[in-house]
Amino acid sequence: MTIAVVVFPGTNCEHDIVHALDLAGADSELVWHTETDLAWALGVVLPGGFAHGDYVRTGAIARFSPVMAEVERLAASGIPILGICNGFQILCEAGILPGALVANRDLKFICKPVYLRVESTDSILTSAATIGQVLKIPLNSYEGQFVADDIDAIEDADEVILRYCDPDGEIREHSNPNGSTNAIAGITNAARNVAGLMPHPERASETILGSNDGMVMIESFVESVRRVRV
Amino acid sequence: MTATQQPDHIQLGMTDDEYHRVIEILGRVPLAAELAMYSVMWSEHCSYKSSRTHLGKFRSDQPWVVVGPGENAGVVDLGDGWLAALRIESHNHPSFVEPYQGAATGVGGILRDIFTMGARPVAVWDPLRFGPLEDPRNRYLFEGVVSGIAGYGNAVGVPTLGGEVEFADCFSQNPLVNVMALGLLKREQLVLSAASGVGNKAILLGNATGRDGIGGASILASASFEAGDEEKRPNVQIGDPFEEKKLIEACLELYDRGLVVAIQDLGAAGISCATSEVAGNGGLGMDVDLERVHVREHDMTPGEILMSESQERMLAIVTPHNETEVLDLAAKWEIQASVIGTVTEGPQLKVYAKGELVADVPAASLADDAPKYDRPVQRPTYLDEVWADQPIPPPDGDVTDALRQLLDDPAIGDRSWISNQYDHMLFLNTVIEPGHNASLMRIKGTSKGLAVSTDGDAHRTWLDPRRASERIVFEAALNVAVTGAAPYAVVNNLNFGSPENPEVMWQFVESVEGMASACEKLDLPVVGGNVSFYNQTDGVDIYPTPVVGMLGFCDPMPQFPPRLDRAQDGMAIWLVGDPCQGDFAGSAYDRIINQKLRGRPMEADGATARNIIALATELAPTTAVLHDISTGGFAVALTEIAIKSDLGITVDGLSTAELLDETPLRFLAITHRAHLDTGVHHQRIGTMGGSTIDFGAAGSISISEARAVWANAIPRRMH
Amino acid sequence: MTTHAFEITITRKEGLSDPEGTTAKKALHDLGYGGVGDVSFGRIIAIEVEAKNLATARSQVEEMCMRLLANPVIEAFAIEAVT
Amino acid sequence: MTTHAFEITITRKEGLSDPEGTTAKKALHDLGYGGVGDVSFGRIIAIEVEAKNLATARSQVEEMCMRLLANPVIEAFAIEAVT
Ligand SMILES: Nc1ncnc2c1ncn2[C@@H]1O[C@H](COP(=O)(O)OP(=O)(O)O)[C@@H](O)[C@H]1O
Ligand SMILES: [Mg+2]
Repeated sequence: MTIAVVVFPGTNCEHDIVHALDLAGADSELVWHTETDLAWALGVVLPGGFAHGDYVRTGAIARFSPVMAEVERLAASGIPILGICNGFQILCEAGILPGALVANRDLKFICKPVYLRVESTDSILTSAATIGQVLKIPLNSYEGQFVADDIDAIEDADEVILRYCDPDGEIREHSNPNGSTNAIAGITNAARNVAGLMPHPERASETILGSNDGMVMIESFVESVRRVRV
Repeated sequence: MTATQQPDHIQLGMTDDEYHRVIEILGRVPLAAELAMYSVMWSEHCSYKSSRTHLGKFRSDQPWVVVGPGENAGVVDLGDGWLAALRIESHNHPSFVEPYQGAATGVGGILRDIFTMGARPVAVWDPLRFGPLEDPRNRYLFEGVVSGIAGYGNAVGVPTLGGEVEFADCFSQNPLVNVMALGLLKREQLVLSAASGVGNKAILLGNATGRDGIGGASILASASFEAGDEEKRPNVQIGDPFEEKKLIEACLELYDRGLVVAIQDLGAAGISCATSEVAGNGGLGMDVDLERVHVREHDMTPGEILMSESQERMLAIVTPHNETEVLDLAAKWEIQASVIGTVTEGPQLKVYAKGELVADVPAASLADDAPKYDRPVQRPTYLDEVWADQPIPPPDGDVTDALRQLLDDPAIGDRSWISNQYDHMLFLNTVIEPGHNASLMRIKGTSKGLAVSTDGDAHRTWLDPRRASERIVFEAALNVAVTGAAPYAVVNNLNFGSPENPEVMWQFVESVEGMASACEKLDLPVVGGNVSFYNQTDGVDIYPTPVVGMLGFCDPMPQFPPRLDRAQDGMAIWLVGDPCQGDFAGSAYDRIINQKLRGRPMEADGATARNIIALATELAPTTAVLHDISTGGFAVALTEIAIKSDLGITVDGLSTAELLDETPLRFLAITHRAHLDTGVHHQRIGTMGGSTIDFGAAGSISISEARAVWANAIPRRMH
Repeated sequence: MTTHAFEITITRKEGLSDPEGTTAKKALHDLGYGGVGDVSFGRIIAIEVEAKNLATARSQVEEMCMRLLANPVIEAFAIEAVT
Repeated sequence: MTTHAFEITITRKEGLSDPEGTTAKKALHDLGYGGVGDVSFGRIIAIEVEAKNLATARSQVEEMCMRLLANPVIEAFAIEAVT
């Protein structure tokens, strides 16, 4: 069981996610963005960073990297695909996930732990969590505000898996750090094998880093990879 | 005479004497490109001509120093083959001209100094100084600088783990933007910048060369600002963190594969500085062909190509055998590369453009023959008057009004408005994030930890540069100690006014001697530094502002290092260190409440410093909270703990004056222990619990109120 | 083959949040420009394309916009030839 | 008092490096648009201002550009009235 961790020029969280996958007992391998064969991968992670400098638009150039055709193919075949932060932005740009991410409401980069409420456990990222569970996970982005032209379709299909909330799980105006529509922090696709989120679960993988709440997500993902039948 | 009628060397900022020196070295009148090279390499910024005489007072001969001052960064030994590289730089003037790009390129530049040594840059700190935020122009500069550091640092993928900030009028026209960086490497990866091997190739890697910041070093960094300096603005350089990220990865792979003999980053004076340094350091020469340089604009003159300060470029020396492999590796990382020169027997650096020899100078002379000045010093006249004016300590009574004012000060209140814009978590090493005494990072795969604190104290340094410089070293050392690490090495950034002013020179010398003596007392090596002179505008010098970057080291790193948010109900609060001695000169109380900067700060005793710092390091692994007492005294230190731990405090028996006193070398320890077994003076002053901060006879304030004021200090000013 | 220059204007679709516009409007009011109404931010890209004629060049630019330069989920674009 | 609409175009001053334009050019080449020459990025701001006449409104907008909307150190701006 091996997970491909895709590295674009400008990606910088690849070693961090590998570390968290290690903690969850999963094998992973770094893959350069020019790779065109991922047939061996039973799961794929697009990690955080600034692929191609985020120039033109975050994720815009990265979605045309050679590796993305493979990612699209694997996504369509039901392989678990996880996009974290910049990886989420790339999945949206590529149309693998709906919506888009634009500049934060306050036009400032935000790096701080936030609270997330699990909205659905029917996803590769939340299957080991419980609905309503509150997780403390660091956010680290400038373009983190989730928008979509048809937000109702996403809501109606129960594709919202995580929302920003207060420590008590309530969703209030001020608990939304970046102005995301409906406080959306993470979503899944219709087939529920692709998930993306702006916060970084790997940054909450050990108590010495301030929280290990992220491990429930990493473990959900690893578990879903283990269940892949080839 | 107008500027255009002046001789070339004067326009380039060179004195007549210096010009004649060049003629002497060359045995002839310099060509245009040669004059440009000497003018920049001999500028204050590049040559340290006014400061070199004094910098020898810093020691760096401790056995754990692997590389001392002089290389791109200092390097210390962490054991088991691990080394740390550290360095600090200023980007003051560029940040005033264009705050975002000035600060951004400052980050880019310091990172290159680190990976030039073979190290992976792992963290950045940003000591900053601005004019008061009440002025919109200062807000613009502050906002721009912080977002520039964030914009570059975050995108290049190096976390910013802390820094500091001060505000004072003298920085309105001359903000200070210092950046410190830390890198990690294994011993076998260490690379130095001396070329060897006649016939080896010089390969320029990275960004295309354009007309960026030509003459920037001499014009921006080495001259004072005058009103109406707008024309200097085309010198702005645009940072490209994406290019730098690729450059970092490419260079680290080059080292890993053993493909480079030497490497040098391109900073001030661009190609001319880099080529002359690598060749000169190796006692060799170099032939350089400017036509091989990949350029951004096609009509550049040889002088422009030679002097351009385009960002994100490196010069690697490789054997002819490895040339193709290096070019292939560059292609893989999608960076441009061109072979621009060949190492020669020397000693001449010969630069050709279109087949014509445009410069032919002894490579080493650009650095080695730079002028060195022992500038006159004179004790400033303001000191007698200022020392005679004694601060007035607060009278007995309620302390909370004063406390509210202090918490509302943007240099004392919550600074997460700054640090939350920085990625401070990347690499999963950050154990103590910004907002505590120092930041602490682990070295994954080892039991080792590193703590860093940057400290300056512009107000006190103005009152007494020697004593204050000693104190900032002690304070920085105490900051890393209460975080669980032993102070290990120092870098410093000396930000001063014009060295041609004897009073500024006096401040400089006093400060260097104070800092050197404090380091000596703690047996700390100074492994690098930077001098930034000419921080003055329209003839007004800034406060003398030395800044130290203190590296602390621990092995093993404490599993539960002290944090300000670890206090628990019922824990005892101990004051460790001397009782209050009434040190109010330059204190927050006198500055902010009395609105006065006056008096002479206390001298900090070296033996006490050693003991207190050693004790803090020793207590750290087993104590919930340790916090040094600095700006704002006990009152502020206790309040910070209450806010962060969200738990009240009761202290008794401290007078209002004692609560605001800033006697150096003391810290708070908060623990369940009923006794502290130390050889140092200590006393129990209170207990944690409840939801108010209760100072007994000096009044009380609820945590929520204190937090609201503290949290808003910066946001309410920035809207 | 001749070189054709275009100016592409990319704007946020209506109804979607425009944090830059909102922030700028507020800042302008704070600066004393009370008369400022709607403010909206977009991007402008100047691009040169070598092609055998203007029509080919324009259709290429259109394609580039759809594929890379604009994001159809949130943005609209307009292309103008510059002479 | 009437409302006047303007379009402000902000571009990077010549001679300064434009990493975003350079990267976009390379990406377009990689996508197969070999004919793409220079690419440069700028911003466009649509703004409405209430003022007693067009001239007053325009001079206000000019001021806003210098003070807030553009960065005169590295950017040039042009203002056009939209009717
Ligand atoms: N400019 C800044 N950038 C990032 N962090 C900052 C900045 N200024 C202050 N901080 C953080 O705030 C905390 C307190 O800083 P400071 O009050 O200067 O410490 P001390 O007084 O103990 O030396 C530190 O963790 C520091 O890193
Ligand atoms: Mg401290």
